[in-house]
Amino acid sequence: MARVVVDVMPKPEILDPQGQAVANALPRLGFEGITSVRQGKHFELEVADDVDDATLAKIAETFLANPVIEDWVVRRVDA
Amino acid sequence: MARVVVDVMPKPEILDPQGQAVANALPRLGFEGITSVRQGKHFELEVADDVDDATLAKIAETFLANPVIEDWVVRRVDA
Amino acid sequence: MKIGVITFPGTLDDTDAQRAARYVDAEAVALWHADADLHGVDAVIVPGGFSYGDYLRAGAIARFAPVMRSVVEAAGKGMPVLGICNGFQILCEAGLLPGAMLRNAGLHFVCRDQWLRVENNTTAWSSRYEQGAEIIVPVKNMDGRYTASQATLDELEGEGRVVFRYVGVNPNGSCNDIAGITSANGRIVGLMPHPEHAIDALTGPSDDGLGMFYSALDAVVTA
Amino acid sequence: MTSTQVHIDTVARAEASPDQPQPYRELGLKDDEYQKIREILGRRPTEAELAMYSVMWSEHCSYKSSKVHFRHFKENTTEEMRSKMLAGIGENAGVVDIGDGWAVTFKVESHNHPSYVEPYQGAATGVGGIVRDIMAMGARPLAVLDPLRFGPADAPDTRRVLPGIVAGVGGYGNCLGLPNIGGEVVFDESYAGNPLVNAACVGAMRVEDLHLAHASGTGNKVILFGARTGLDGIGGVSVLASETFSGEEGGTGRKKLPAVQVGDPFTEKVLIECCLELFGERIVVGIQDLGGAGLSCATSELASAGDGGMRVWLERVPLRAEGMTPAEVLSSESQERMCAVVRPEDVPAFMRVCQKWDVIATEIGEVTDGDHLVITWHDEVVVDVPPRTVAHEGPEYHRPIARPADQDALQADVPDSLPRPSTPDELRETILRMIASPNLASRKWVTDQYDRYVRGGTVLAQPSDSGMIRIDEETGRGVALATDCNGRFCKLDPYTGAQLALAEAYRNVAVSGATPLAVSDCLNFGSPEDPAVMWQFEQAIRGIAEGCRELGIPVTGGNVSFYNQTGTTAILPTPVIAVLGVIDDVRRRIPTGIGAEAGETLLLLGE
Ligand SMILES: Nc1ncnc2c1ncn2[C@@H]1O[C@H](COP(=O)(O)OP(=O)(O)O)[C@@H](O)[C@H]1O
Repeated sequence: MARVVVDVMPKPEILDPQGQAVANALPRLGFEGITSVRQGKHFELEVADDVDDATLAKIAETFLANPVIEDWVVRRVDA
Repeated sequence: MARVVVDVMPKPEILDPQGQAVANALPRLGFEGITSVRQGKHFELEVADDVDDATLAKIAETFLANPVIEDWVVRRVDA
Repeated sequence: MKIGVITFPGTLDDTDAQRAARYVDAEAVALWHADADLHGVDAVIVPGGFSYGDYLRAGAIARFAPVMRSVVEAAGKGMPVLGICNGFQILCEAGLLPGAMLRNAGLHFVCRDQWLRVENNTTAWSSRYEQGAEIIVPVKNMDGRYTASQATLDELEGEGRVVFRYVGVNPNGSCNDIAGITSANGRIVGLMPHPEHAIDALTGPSDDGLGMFYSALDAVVTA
Repeated sequence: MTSTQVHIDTVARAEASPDQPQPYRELGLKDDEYQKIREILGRRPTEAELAMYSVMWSEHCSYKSSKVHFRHFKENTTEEMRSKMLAGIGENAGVVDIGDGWAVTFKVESHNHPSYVEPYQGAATGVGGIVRDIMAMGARPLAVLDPLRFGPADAPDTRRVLPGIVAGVGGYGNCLGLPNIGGEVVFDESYAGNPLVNAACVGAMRVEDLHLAHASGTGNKVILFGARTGLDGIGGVSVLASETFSGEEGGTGRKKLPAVQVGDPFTEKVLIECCLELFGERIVVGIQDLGGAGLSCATSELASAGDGGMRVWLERVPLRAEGMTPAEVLSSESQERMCAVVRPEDVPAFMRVCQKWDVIATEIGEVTDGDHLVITWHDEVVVDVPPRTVAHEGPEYHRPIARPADQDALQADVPDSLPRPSTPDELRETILRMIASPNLASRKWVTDQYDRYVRGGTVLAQPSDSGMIRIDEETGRGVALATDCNGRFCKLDPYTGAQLALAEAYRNVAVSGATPLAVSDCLNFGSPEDPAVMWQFEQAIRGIAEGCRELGIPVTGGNVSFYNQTGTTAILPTPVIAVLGVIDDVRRRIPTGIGAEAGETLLLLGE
């Protein structure tokens, strides 16, 4: 068993109202110095050892992320 | 400027319908060997250098995560 | 004339789309997501709802359903296909229409009676409207902000492929106020607002939506 | 989880260790209640039994403080009023005959406390729960309403609670595909630490399809279907594990879990369609939803209402978490689950329908010819109880009642001394202030977040006085539903205030063109241990019952929510009344509003 993390983020040129809402609210709550917030998705997968990197890349690209609007990163972590 | 990442995940004992939907779909799409999927949020913050860890922890706890149902991890990354 | 209406797990507006088909005297045929057979229909509606809960991304899981393979194939041969709301999202995810839908700019679910302008009355689903006509149809969605790359937007605008545009209020922050678009051949249309909820003034703000279903009848007859 | 198995508290163990201390107080049971359980069983309860009794005997499930007052409903319901009622108080939801072979079921439920802890999920699962109640009657749910109460609009906690609750009601209902056709949004100081989230649902079926929650027919199978069972919503019961085995690392001792349930509306939507297909195939003998108290409630209520006993193999329940104890499995409030009783020969057909909808279904038990509910866990008996003692014969209290000492002063404090606008300018200013006040301003900012069009049968929704849906597309037969309550009136005079709420909901239905037919209520009050609150409660319930007799429409069901208070200060007494009406053709509905045509004549009716 291996643990795999996939982070999916809106592309930089895409407006991210969720992140922006957080960024706008922080100063009102007294938190200064946060200049930008972007919000995406974080997936944690438990995968069998025989699942190779190519398969993981495919899962991320065709399924977990939508390449039209999102970027993504796949990484294996120690469980 | 520093980059800070906050990952927010549903607590293990809490139902994660999102992750479950992904996990159920994968075999149908022909991807075998993924035994569990959990889905959470991934935040990327740009913060001024004088924002300390305690402040970041506070932001994560009071604002980015819902401590009743979510766990979270804050980490600084090299931009 | 048979209009197929797909039901995925989590589809909500399938019975409404079927009713709309019946209102224009078409035969409504229920299509099941797991059944690749289109049962001889002449046109397909991919209705609204929250297929698979839309938990990953609206339409992301539904597009892999067996029935969608058949829809993509039939669309390739010119069958009229209409995607409404979640159906529009599914058509984009399936690559039948360009672009993608994001969370509404206001971050809330929005349900309102929405004015639209008909920008292109030459598609399989809009021929019964007058060019430039303004119609009122409900819009209701969480992820309705149409987005595409600048190149794609330029192409859509240049080729007149924006079919419906929001008038007055842009309810979700869609690029260029786009409410609905069509494929290059004008046979596939996707829109966020719900024409199937505007077929009778008793249960909707108007019966302006009927025009889309009547248009499909014409498209099939003249094809 | 071998450690779990070792420590399973079985009936045999309970008999062998009569003096083992049990954390019944932490589970909310009083000393005498615990003693009563020991008397019923003739021994100490097992952990699983204790968990079962404690949730089922809680105020929320047993109505122990309110039950004695329900006699007002009974005493005030005439035969004539009863004649249209197909199911009444005591069933999952009331059912009325609306003619043409149609039956309509509706109910209001509260989810106040969970919504304070976790606004989004609390409100969402509140909607989910009431929808399953309606399904459990055999009906297709058709619409929801959400009467809400919040603290002042500008109170800091309102900012935390309100957006989450509204988003939760919408998030669940929208995803489920049920139009939201009405509700209320009211702000008052008294709800600041205790918002009210009431949710109503209405559904319809053909009269012959009415299902009641009965487990009858020896040999019939008990099938649990829907979501897996997890640790969410276990809340209080987690003390069992931690208390009994405290300090035992790696055992079943776990930290106290939050009593929060997370809703999955997608699963519920699929469950609705699956249930309706099962009803259509006529292979369901009895059905029960799993709500508060989970399997404890479903198994004991099904068995209690049936004609025999029941046997359950608890380890067959599909779980979502590892190492759950029998007590936890029984108490889990995981959402989106139902329990059905099915003839053995129909089980394969039942399973086929569930498979089609990708719904997990498991045969967990069967109806026996005994009179006990017997639950085993890997062949060891963990529960062996007379089900009626759990489900229907819980404690009943005659709580002390006392008219508040300050009631007279409150009533004497009439508004005569308040300044009134006397000039046009003052009048203008007063009107502006009123229409800008949160309690009178437009609710569009809330209702725009709710889908009112889905299913294509909504004839009236906001801003109408009552919601209306079409039930029969051919004839146009439909129903109207309105909920109302003015808590400030009720505080001044709970008897008359409750009647005013009833009259308002009645009028709202009537002006839509429908004929009022039946009533459901959700009685939100402070602590029943406070005699002043009990006075309010008793007054209100009598007011409703006598008002209903006057109007000739019965109360078919409802819900009581006590302990709504901040510190020791109770909320305004808030008996929310829902009135259901029928209209034989929705095309004749009367929309709200004036001024559609020039030259309309305005008439004032009444005094
Ligand atoms: N929480 C809610 N959910 C759905 N509809 C609501 C809600 N609150 C108010 N409404 C609807 O908005 C409209 C106006 O509400 P309200 O101002 O309370 O009306 P009124 O004062 O006439 O009772 C009504 O149609 C009511 O049903």
